[in-house]
Amino acid sequence: MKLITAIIQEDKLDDVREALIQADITRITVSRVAGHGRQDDIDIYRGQQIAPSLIAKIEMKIACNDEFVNIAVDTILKTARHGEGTIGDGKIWITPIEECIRIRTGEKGGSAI
Amino acid sequence: MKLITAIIQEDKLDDVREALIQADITRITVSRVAGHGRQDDIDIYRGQQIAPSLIAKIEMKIACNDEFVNIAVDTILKTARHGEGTIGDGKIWITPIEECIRIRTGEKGGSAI
Amino acid sequence: MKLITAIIQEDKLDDVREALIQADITRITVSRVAGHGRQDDIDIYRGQQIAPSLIAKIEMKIACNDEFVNIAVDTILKTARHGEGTIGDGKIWITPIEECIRIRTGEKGGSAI
Amino acid sequence: MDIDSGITAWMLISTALVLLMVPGLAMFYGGLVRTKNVIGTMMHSYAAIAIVGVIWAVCGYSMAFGENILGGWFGWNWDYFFLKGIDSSIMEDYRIPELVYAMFQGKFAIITPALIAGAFAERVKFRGYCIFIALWSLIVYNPLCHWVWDDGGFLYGKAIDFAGGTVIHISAGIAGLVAAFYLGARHGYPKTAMHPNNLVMTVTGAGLLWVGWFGFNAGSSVSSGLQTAQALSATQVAAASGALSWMLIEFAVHKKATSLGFVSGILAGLVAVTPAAGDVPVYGAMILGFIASVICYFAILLKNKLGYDDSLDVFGIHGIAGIFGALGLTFVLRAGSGADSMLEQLRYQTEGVLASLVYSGVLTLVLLVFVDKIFGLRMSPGEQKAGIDHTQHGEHGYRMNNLV
Amino acid sequence: MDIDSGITAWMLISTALVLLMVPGLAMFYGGLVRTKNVIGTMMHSYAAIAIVGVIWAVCGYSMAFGENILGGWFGWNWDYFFLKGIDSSIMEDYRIPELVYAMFQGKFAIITPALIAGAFAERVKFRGYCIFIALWSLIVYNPLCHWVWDDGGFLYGKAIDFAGGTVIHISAGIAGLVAAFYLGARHGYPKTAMHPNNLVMTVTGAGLLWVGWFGFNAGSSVSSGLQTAQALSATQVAAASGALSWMLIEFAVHKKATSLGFVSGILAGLVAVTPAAGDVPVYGAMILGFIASVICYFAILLKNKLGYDDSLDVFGIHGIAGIFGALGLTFVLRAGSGADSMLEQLRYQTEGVLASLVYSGVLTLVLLVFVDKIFGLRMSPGEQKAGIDHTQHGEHGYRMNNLV
Amino acid sequence: MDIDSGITAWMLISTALVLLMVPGLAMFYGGLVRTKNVIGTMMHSYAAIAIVGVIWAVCGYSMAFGENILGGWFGWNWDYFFLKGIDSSIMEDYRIPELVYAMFQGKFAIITPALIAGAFAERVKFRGYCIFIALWSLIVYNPLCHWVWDDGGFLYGKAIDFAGGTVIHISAGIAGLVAAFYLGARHGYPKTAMHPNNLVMTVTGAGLLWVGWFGFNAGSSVSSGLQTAQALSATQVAAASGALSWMLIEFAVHKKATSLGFVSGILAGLVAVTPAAGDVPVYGAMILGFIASVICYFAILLKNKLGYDDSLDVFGIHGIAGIFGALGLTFVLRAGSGADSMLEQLRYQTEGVLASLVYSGVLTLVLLVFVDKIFGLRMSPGEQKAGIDHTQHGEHGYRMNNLV
Ligand SMILES: Nc1ncnc2c1ncn2[C@@H]1O[C@H](COP(=O)(O)OP(=O)(O)O)[C@@H](O)[C@H]1O
Ligand SMILES: Nc1ncnc2c1ncn2[C@@H]1O[C@H](COP(=O)(O)OP(=O)(O)O)[C@@H](O)[C@H]1O
Ligand SMILES: Nc1ncnc2c1ncn2[C@@H]1O[C@H](COP(=O)(O)OP(=O)(O)O)[C@@H](O)[C@H]1O
Repeated sequence: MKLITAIIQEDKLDDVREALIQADITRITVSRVAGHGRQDDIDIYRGQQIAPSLIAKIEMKIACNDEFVNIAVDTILKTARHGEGTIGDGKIWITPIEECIRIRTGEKGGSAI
Repeated sequence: MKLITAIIQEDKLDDVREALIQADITRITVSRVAGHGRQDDIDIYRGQQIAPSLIAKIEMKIACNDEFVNIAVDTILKTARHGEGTIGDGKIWITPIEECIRIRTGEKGGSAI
Repeated sequence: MKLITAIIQEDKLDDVREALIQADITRITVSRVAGHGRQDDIDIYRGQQIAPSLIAKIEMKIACNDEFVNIAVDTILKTARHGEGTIGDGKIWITPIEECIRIRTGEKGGSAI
Repeated sequence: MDIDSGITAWMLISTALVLLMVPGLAMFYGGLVRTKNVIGTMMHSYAAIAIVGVIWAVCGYSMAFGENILGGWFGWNWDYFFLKGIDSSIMEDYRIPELVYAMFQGKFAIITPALIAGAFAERVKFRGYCIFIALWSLIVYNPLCHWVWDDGGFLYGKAIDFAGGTVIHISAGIAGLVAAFYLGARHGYPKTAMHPNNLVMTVTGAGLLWVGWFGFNAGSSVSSGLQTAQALSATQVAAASGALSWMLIEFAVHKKATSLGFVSGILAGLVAVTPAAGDVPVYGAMILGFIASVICYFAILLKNKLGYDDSLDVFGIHGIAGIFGALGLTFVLRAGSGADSMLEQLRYQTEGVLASLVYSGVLTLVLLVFVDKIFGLRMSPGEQKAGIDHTQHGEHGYRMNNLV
Repeated sequence: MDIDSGITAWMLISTALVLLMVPGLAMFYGGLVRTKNVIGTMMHSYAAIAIVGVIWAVCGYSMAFGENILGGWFGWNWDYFFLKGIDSSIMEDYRIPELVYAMFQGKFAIITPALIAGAFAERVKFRGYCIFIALWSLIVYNPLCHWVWDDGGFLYGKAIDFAGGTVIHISAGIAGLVAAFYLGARHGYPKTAMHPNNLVMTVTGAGLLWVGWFGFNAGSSVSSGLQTAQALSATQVAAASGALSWMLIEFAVHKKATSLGFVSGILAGLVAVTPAAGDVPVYGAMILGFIASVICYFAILLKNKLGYDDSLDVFGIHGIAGIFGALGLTFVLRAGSGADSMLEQLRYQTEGVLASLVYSGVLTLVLLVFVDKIFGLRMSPGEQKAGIDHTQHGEHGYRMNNLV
Repeated sequence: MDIDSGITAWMLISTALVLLMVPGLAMFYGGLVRTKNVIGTMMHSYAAIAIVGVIWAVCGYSMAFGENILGGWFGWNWDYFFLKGIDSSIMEDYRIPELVYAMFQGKFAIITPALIAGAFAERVKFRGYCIFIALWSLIVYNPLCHWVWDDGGFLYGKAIDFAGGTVIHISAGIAGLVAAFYLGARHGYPKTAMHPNNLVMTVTGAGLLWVGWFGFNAGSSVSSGLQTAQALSATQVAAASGALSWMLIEFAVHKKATSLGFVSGILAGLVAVTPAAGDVPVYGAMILGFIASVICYFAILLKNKLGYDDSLDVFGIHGIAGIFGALGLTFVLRAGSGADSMLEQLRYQTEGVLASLVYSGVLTLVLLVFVDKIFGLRMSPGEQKAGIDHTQHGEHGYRMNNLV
């Protein structure tokens, strides 16, 4: 089992979520984060342009069985990109999961995903 | 050392937190997330029922030494459930930690947990 | 590749972020969390002192190649401490990353970090 | 006759109260949209106060209350240009300085286009919006106001429109409906759930609207006496019974009474009583408020079926309750008010309603097409996703909990 | 005598100002509860405006200001039923249309049950609450109002209660206390820390309450002259000195002055000066405000010791400061006001206070038991955990930062 | 002459409207700072209402409107001490109870120090701040007010200052500037981006300020007649044109119009018209408002270049627009107002402006040094990082979305 963590742009949340559901990956957990990378995002304050030091992003976590990893990653890659890819589109990383448990039933392992 | 990540319902936060403290697991980190799974959560808007695409959840992270993993998981399983288990009660996953450091002292390893 | 997760005090965010950038670690993801540990944080409510059960913290995540781990950890240790170290200064833990992908380009592995 | 300091005091404060409706409306609408559009939505209300506020002083008052020109399409009086000629005139019949009257009326001109904005919330460009309301105020509002409230207007003295049912709520309501159709739905509507970002603010805003409405309706008596008191009482009671009615419906249907329903009921009651305020007894106002909520409730259910995107229900509340109030008041008029026969009065009322619906509806469409083609009005889906606040104003509404 | 346009103007605007206290109170209370209950708590204030607003127009005014019936328990006058008979009556002595007076008094009837809600915040069902305040208004408020303010009332002209210390604050305060005891504490109280969700809103709401209180107190002179000015000055000064006093106490005790303490001091000062406003000189009001905060501060500390859950300190502020103001005013009355001897006046004041405490206390308990048993009032622990907003209203107050 | 109930009504409500500016200002400023300082910033406004509110009643009115003492430095009259002697006096010329006048003027005394706070937002200790404004009110405001508005004052009747350009906005503006220099910049300024935490609240607050300003300016006529109407119209139009002007500038420069720019334009217009309100015709007010925004816009750009930290632009808006309004009104005066020649009037105006700048500037510096050395004013960098709310008040503004 793997944990896929994707940092994406705010406005892509709906698209990615729907694409994942289409690909039969229906269980996800999402949260608000802020990132520092190469992107800029300008606000105006009384005539001055100010760039925040951190930019709002969405973090998406998907716990999935090994055979689903590629599908999930591909789906995200396809839908989270702006056009041909824009700075700030984000990142995905994959970490190993040793055990997974469904709280409702107590089931463990792959079937609990 | 392991990292236990639990996604639970909002209204169970207090119960779970207190149960963990009872079980001598006093150090936890908590955050707001939103999840998509099988659960529904209806609001009413001018006569219409609307279901949000994501439902508010709590994510709890516990870094702990291997011998505490079972106690922690059991405690969560017991207290995070609604009745006999209701859809949306959430999930736990466990990932390996390679190193842990207490910022205050610089201690490393199991004693820094 | 490793994922460094640091839980730090709110008021240290700017300092740590800037120190990391100085150390050439420019890509980070940050989020609001709340923690329970040994620290207290008192508010006053109509003559009563109340301590919240959870205290606001910042979680910082850095995905980095193995050779950068020490620099990142040292930088955080140095800048996130209050004075000689105060209760509540937080914790760092390190977990393995199996794969990393840049969404914009689709690059994988160490160069995608 | 001299100035009456008491009447003047009440008209001054009524003007201030109607001004309070602008932040009230901004809060009401602003709370109902999604977070990324909150500033833009509030700015729709605020922009009106600047743009129409200036236009009104320059030429609006003249167009509304000057002598008939162009066959009575609107009015004109060079004395009213920049309000220069009325700097110190006293209105003999009302016993107040004319400037107060001009300012009081100006607030109505401001609030009307601001109302429309709710129908196309979350999807128009700010520049286009500004141009649209400027033109709408000139071409739609000012003539309508002239017809109904200036003694040269062709509807004057026939249709009862105490505080602006036809001129304000119906004209804004139909304009909103036309705009909702012309501009199409928001990106993602109705598939995506679009939750109000801050109902707390919406509820608070409704409270301010209620307070402001006292100035709106009771001020429309242009006096400080019996009819003022009657108008205020009617307003108070209609709002309360409108809210109660909506609450009871929701209890019946959902077993839960929502706060949004409650404040929608307040609005429905207030809108319905607006044309009637000075001319109906308390129990009449209570009936109007009560029924208005029932009708609006079902009108909005119908809208959900029909599927067009009147985002904040401008037509569903202002249009529908406005029409209902304008017609319905006929049946609960105070003895002695209105025409000799109820039927005759109903005909007058219908004329007024139709005039407003047709005139505002058609001209709004023309203006929409014009502004959209020449200056651009509809935001692209990409801009809509990024939000009005960022794309149109370079700002974010809240950062209270953000790290950014 | 004719209508006086100036007095009418002031009474109209006072009515509007007291209405402003409803959103003010909703913000004040709403900010103090936890996020999951913010809408429900605001709705407690708003529901009163709809329910009592309608009841008052139907029969409340009649019960309060009609002729004695049932041995003076309350009043009745068929002319006041639906306010039908006063549609165009003028009050000779006050020189205003009677409708204004009825509406002004109606706002008091509205605000009083809304105050009580703070004592049982975060734990009652909305339906039960609605029924409770309807009955409370009919059975507790209207008779009390009749006794004190109608010239047929048995307390009329004895106890000084300028703007409603006994009728409003004491009766609401004791009702809150009784309810807090009857309903028991919130689930988790006092173990769980319950932080205000939005102090910013609470502070803002307190500002609106202060503004509204000018209408409340100065409007109670039912004139626009010297006593009005005196009442307004007393109100202003008592609020300021109440706030200052609480701030100084907190500086002394905690070395920090909280905003919640500050606004609590405002309220304490305002409540204390309410019965006294038109009858005490400025320095008297200053003293009342100053001492009121001291007493309330320690009353709330005591409550924390005793451990009952008057969630937002309705008794601790409205009850305590109300009682203190009603009794304390005796000692700072303007020369010539009140009875011949201070002692006699103090006896009258004590009678008024006791009448309110006993009548409201007992009847509130009866109503609570009745409503709770028949319709259900207390929310279950499970519902409390899920929050009022979701369980009672199907809504969420804020989604400004949510992903959901 | 008797009391005029109409004038009294308008002055009462003007007093209430100016009070509304306190929560308005608290919201305006509170929304612009960072989350950790929101309560502290709002308390800066609120503290003024308690501290200065009490001081004014005790001795402020006496210092401002008593007979010249100390060679006219300020005034004194034992009758005004605790307002004891005016408890029932009537002002013959204005036909209102003197208490209303005292309260109305008191609101001005309250709002002025509250304005200054914006210049040193996010970096002063609350205790020091409280002492500072108390002293500032006594030593700076009261004398200035005496000079300009009391008939014994040496500037009385020369410089036109209808509603407080010199006394209020210029004196607060320069005090802010001096404080910004003396206290130095906020920790991290200008390197760290400091985003407004709640623009939504700022925009709402600006709306309340506009409403309140009607009382501020039109109330300054101390009547309810022609000049009142003129002042209200000038206020309305200047605010609208100021907002429009700023919006157009931003459209031109950034292709985006911000809400903060819009409300800054409202303020600039309102400030500029304040000294002029009763003495300029509508088109004059329009011109003043329009130009004020242009000047303020560039003044703030200049500030950004110069690099000092007038955090919320108190000098940039109140100071600059105040000076511009005071001088500029000379050129758009209503025929018949002011001195015989424009040049003479301009000299008077310049004198007034300079008197305010110099007196307030110098004394403010003295007070700052005094308070900072003796009681401590500037927060340490560590305290600034932790935030005013936590360190000074032991509170947090919002917890609506927090887990803590
Ligand atoms: N190594 C990393 N560790 C943690 N977060 C990262 C890392 N790299 C990227 N991110 C997250 O992804 C977001 C987008 O990265 P950015 O560098 O702006 O774009 P890109 O990767 O397309 O060049 C960042 O704001 C940050 O939140
Ligand atoms: N595979 C997963 N990956 C990420 N989050 C998950 C996963 N499975 C469940 N979750 C989280 O747990 C929550 C509850 O899951 P849900 O399917 O509604 O209930 P249950 O697991 O009891 O059937 C979801 O809203 C989601 O936040
Ligand atoms: N084992 C752990 N698992 C999860 N979070 C932890 C753990 N230990 C510490 N934390 C986080 O770090 C924060 C600081 O810890 P605390 O015990 O207060 O200070 P210290 O580690 O300096 O003694 C906590 O509030 C919590 O958020």
